[in-house]
Amino acid sequence: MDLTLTKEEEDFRDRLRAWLHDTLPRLPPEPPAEDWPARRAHDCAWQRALHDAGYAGLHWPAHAGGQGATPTEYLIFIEETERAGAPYVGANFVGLLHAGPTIAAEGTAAQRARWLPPILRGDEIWCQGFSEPDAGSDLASLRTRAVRDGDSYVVTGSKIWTSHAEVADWCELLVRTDPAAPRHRGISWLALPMNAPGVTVRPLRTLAGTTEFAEVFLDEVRVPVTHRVGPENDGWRVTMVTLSYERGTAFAGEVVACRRTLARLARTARANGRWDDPVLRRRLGRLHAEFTALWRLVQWNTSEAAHAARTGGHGNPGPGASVFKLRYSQARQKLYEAAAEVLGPESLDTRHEWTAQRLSSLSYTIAAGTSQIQRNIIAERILGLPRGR
Amino acid sequence: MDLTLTKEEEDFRDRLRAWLHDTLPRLPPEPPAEDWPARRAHDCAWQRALHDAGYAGLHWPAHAGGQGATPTEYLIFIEETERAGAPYVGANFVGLLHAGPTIAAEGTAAQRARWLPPILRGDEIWCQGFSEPDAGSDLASLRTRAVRDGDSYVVTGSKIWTSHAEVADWCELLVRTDPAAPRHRGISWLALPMNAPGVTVRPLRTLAGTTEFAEVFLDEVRVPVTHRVGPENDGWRVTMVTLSYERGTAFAGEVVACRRTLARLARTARANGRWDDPVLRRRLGRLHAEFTALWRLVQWNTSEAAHAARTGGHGNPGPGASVFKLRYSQARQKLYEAAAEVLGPESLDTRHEWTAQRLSSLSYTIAAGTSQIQRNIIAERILGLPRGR
Amino acid sequence: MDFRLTDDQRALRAGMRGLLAARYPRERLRSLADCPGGPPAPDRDLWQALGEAGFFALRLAEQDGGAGLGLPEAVLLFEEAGRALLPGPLVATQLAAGLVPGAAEGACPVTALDRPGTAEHLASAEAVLLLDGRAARVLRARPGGAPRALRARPARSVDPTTPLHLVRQLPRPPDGTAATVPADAPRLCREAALLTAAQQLGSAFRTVELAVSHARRRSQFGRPVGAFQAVQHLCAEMLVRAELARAAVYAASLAAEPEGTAEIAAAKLLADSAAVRNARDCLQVHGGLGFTWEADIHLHLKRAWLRASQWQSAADSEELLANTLLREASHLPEGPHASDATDVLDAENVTA
Amino acid sequence: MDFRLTDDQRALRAGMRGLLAARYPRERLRSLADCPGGPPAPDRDLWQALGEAGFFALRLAEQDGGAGLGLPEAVLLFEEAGRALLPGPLVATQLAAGLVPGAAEGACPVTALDRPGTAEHLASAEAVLLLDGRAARVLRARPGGAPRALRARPARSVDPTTPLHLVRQLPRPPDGTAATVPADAPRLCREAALLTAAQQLGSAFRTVELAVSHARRRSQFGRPVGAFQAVQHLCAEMLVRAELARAAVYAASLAAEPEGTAEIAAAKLLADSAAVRNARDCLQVHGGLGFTWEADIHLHLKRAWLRASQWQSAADSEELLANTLLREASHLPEGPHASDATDVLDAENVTA
Repeated sequence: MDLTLTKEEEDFRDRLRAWLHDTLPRLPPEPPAEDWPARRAHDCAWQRALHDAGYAGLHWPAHAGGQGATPTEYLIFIEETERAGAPYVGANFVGLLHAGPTIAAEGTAAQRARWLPPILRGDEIWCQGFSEPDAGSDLASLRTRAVRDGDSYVVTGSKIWTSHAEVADWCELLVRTDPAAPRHRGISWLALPMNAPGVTVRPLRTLAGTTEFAEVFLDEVRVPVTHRVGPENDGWRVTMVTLSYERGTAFAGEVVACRRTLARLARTARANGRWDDPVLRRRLGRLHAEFTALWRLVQWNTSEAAHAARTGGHGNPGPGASVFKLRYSQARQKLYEAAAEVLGPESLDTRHEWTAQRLSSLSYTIAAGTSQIQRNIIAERILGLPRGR
Repeated sequence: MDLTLTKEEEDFRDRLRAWLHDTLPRLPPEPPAEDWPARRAHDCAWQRALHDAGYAGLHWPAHAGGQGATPTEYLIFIEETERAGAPYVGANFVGLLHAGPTIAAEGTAAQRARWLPPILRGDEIWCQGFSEPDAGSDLASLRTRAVRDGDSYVVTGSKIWTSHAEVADWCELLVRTDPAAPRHRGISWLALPMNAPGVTVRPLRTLAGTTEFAEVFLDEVRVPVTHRVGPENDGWRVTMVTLSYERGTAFAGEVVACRRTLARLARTARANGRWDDPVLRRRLGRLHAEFTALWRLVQWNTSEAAHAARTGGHGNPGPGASVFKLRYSQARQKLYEAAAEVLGPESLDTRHEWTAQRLSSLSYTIAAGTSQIQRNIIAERILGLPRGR
Repeated sequence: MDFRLTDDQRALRAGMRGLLAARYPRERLRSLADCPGGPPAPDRDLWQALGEAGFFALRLAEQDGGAGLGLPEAVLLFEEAGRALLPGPLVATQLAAGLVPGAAEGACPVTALDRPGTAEHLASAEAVLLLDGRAARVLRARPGGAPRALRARPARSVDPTTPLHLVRQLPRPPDGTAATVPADAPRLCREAALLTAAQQLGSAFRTVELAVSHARRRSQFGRPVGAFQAVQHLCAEMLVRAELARAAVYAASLAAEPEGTAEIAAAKLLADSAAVRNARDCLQVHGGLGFTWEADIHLHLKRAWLRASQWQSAADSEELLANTLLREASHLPEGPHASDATDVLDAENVTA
Repeated sequence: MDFRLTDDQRALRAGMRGLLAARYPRERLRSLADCPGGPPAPDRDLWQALGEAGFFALRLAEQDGGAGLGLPEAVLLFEEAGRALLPGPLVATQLAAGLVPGAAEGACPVTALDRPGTAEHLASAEAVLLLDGRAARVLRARPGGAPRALRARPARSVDPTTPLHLVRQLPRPPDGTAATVPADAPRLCREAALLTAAQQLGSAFRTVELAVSHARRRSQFGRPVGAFQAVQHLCAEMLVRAELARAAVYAASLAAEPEGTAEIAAAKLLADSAAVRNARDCLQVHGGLGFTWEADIHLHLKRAWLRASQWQSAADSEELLANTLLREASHLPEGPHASDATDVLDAENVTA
């Protein structure tokens, strides 16, 4: 048990801090939330800056063009960039955290050469085409079909909950290539060029009134067979190898941000007088315990991943990530409920950042596996209870 | 919508109040909790007093020797006796609230004549032999066997969670008479004399340290066939006709008592200074809302039952009783959690009545159908959701 | 005692449901939610139709042009309004019937305030009922904006069908801008809390219906999601919350003073919880589809948040109920449970 | 950074588990729980065995006869003690090692108090550590009873394996009966809270095991109850609570002052919740069988209640954490999120 940084880790942190201190003041201001092209440009410029400073693909293996950093260094990176108020990964999320690692792990040399460098340089943006309107939590029931026709697949179907679809160059797409096979078989992973004929993107309005997601309609879209990563009909496995990233460190930066928000809630409550209400004050105190422990859980999971990486494992957060995801999603919702309490009447005004966050927090117990699904995973895969029916 | 009493109802209440005012001071003090023979004698004397005053079997039909009171009058009876601090139904619980009504509804004239008058007079005590160690919530999986042998059944098996078994004269017993039939078929209802050879009673110690329940072991006990109520193999239906009583008005008196306890909590908190803690104070305020509404729900269910009785229905609280039972059991546990908060260190001393109640409240979300079972019933029978699997 | 609805009450409720189905179908709600410029003012035609149906004058005496009905009937109508998410300052306008000319007829929307905070439909209301003291006051509207005396500024309302202002202060009486009217302000506040609770109740039951109907229809993993125990149990708890709130709201509408004060606080507290938490659970049952603008669930949730903040907050209600408890306790005999008053740490019993 | 246990720490933990399995098997626990005269004094043989194994002297320097280990190792041993429901004033005696002669060797059980309330094993302890001020004090025991200066009386303890006294007051320093010892009382109180949290943690994980093993074995409605989603989800939430508490407790054992104060408060808060709520859920998973005296669940629940009341209460911890938050906020830059400091109701923006 040791939470202190090694000399190497401290050096890494110090260099990063110095670079952030130097670089961030020179960045242009954040563009408006709904101006997608401007946000793409902003996010790509930040990725390019990271690339040029040697921070791109920090946690990617060296053979994929990454820096081969340890999970601990990657966590330091997340913590320091968040603390310094650096831009979020934004439009580069899917490329850096899922599509890229998938190609790195399962792609051919040619595929790695084609797709990975532009991701790392911030030249190309990826989006994710997994969810479907009729599939929901039951991802394996996806129905988008891909029929082989010569050197191409002809793809027809629709995808939903796709972020950055309007500005993406590529989409990592799960399609059904063998309709007769059992649910988890017969699925393949394709890289879909978003400018291919037959691709239509329609923004999806969420209850927050924003359009951070889109629906993607695919009408006989031709995708070259060479764009398939991994064997045909093996796409489920190909995807799952890296999907758990989404449930692991992906939220680490958010925990740092939540802790800062919580301190701001206290400051605001003190300023507007609500701090004198012990019910609210103790609620904030309990949230402080919650987020402190969640951060420790992140460090715990990171240590396990670092150990696995050292001993030749995947560095895959595995089902234990469900424990974190389940609790974090609830805690985030409680945080913004408390924020509404702190704000009082102002919480009914969506111009307040916390009100917008309160609305978007409602998706956390649903997206990337509902809380119900996470509990099933914990019960069956960690606790070894019999398969629920 | 009318919560005021009619002239008849007010007259009934006034007569009852006067009688209680007159009678209660003359009652002997309550015997010690663990002295079962003394408690039997005490409870029977109270039942005899009710009988002599014309209040025995208030809600039983006249043909069964009851008073044929309306559900509203019965509710007034419960409220007034509880408010006046009258003895609880105690050892007469099963006879008056389940076995008796079952015999009244399903028994022959001879059976009614044999068993009902002693219940009403407080001469004979009944206990309930339904649950089994291996059955739990799945009551229909009971395994106690009854094999026909001439004019008798020979009964072997064991029952659990039987209250007052040590002092009961009779046990309403569910046995399996056809092992080949589907789960809910092949069950019969028998009246077992507790002094029959082969009946062994072993007190069961609960986590509260008390022995209010017992296990009953049956080793080739002979029960005359004439002691069967209802057709052979039809015992499940026979039992269910009246089982929901347990989930309906049976808790009404407890809600009255809980409301009084809650007020006492407030008084105690005021006296010991904990009232100054707004967190605790607001918690008590919310519990006040909860129990106020639960009492209104009792009145609502009673009004529905009264309507059903007037229009020829059963007066059966039906699945709606699950709504009340589910919420009440949670509220009762919250009440005694709050009591522990009010008491502080003293809550760790079991001599305090509220500490004992806190322990016994732990069974409320389990006994008479766990909260999980109640939610299933509500989802499937009231909301019409598909059968869970 | 018969807590059930009378035939007249059932007919009244059915009439309201029919009126809303005809005049305020779901498409109307959706078109309001999609208004590009933010939440619109209440529809004057619909307002007038409500007035003609007697909605606002419901509780006025017959000789004053009303229906002479009481809070129980009002509660049933507001429950329907909440179910349909009918927008507009309905509660304030019914309170103002008989106090502000035109309110009873549906010709004059009136909003109300009991303290600084948020005010709904402030720019389109023709008058503002001020209920911050013992006496009620009426502030006339300023065409197209909020009365200056309120020092209000428009919010970007979280509820897409309810325009909101943030109000900094209420004018202190005596004040030339607000005229005193003959009404008991605390009583009107209590009635407002009860009628608001009734709307929450309607919303809470509506989200149960939405969740159950989705759970029956939607399939995942080869069966309706309503066959999963986790979904069943969410729905069951939703129903329990709504039923408990119903018992509290209906009973509060019948209670006489002073019991009524506590009963209304209990009703508001439980109905607020039921509306907010049922909308949340309904969203969870719907999964991703519930997170879309197209689903009605968020409209229920946002309105429920708004209503929970109006009239009596949870803190107000809980403190009021706690104090009622203490008063009730003072009437209790020490009785057989006298142990509650003893202090086991007292000086007589030390050192064993 | 490597949060995982070292090999030495794993070995230490395994050693403790082995010791308890050998010297304090389940039958011993059950026989204590069934003592007719109420909870017995700690078993002196077992106490001595713990002393010989270095349990009490664990954190003393090697030159003082200790193992020179730290709070992380202590936390692992107390987690095992909590798992096995080992009774006795374990926390106080470890704190007293080096302060009270014999404590380190297991020859002298010591109990402790930081304020009036409950004291465990007061009649059998040979000394009482008083931690209500800046300086720690030691009160010698009175054979067979509680020291008079505490004005204590025996309770009928809710925990069948822990005798309790209710203590009315602590002697005020300077006081002839209690001698000051060279220790920082607030630090000892924090350590006591942490070690108590570690015991809660062990209990919380043990009830997860009990629930899961029951859910696998017990059949209802033709299948293991663990195949029902309602039971699965109860068990899943139990594990999550325990894991979160573990992260908090282990981290708190590593934290330096002053972060340690808040980390320990968080650890105590989360471990108390995990122990109490897991025992409750474990009981629910067991159904009627969980309500019996024979099941161990109630022993976990009752001990968890007791420990939750010891050292830092939830209210204490929450207030402490809230204040830490405020201090942290004062170091934050206004940054890009400066909107949190503005008051939208301010005078500049009124009347639109």
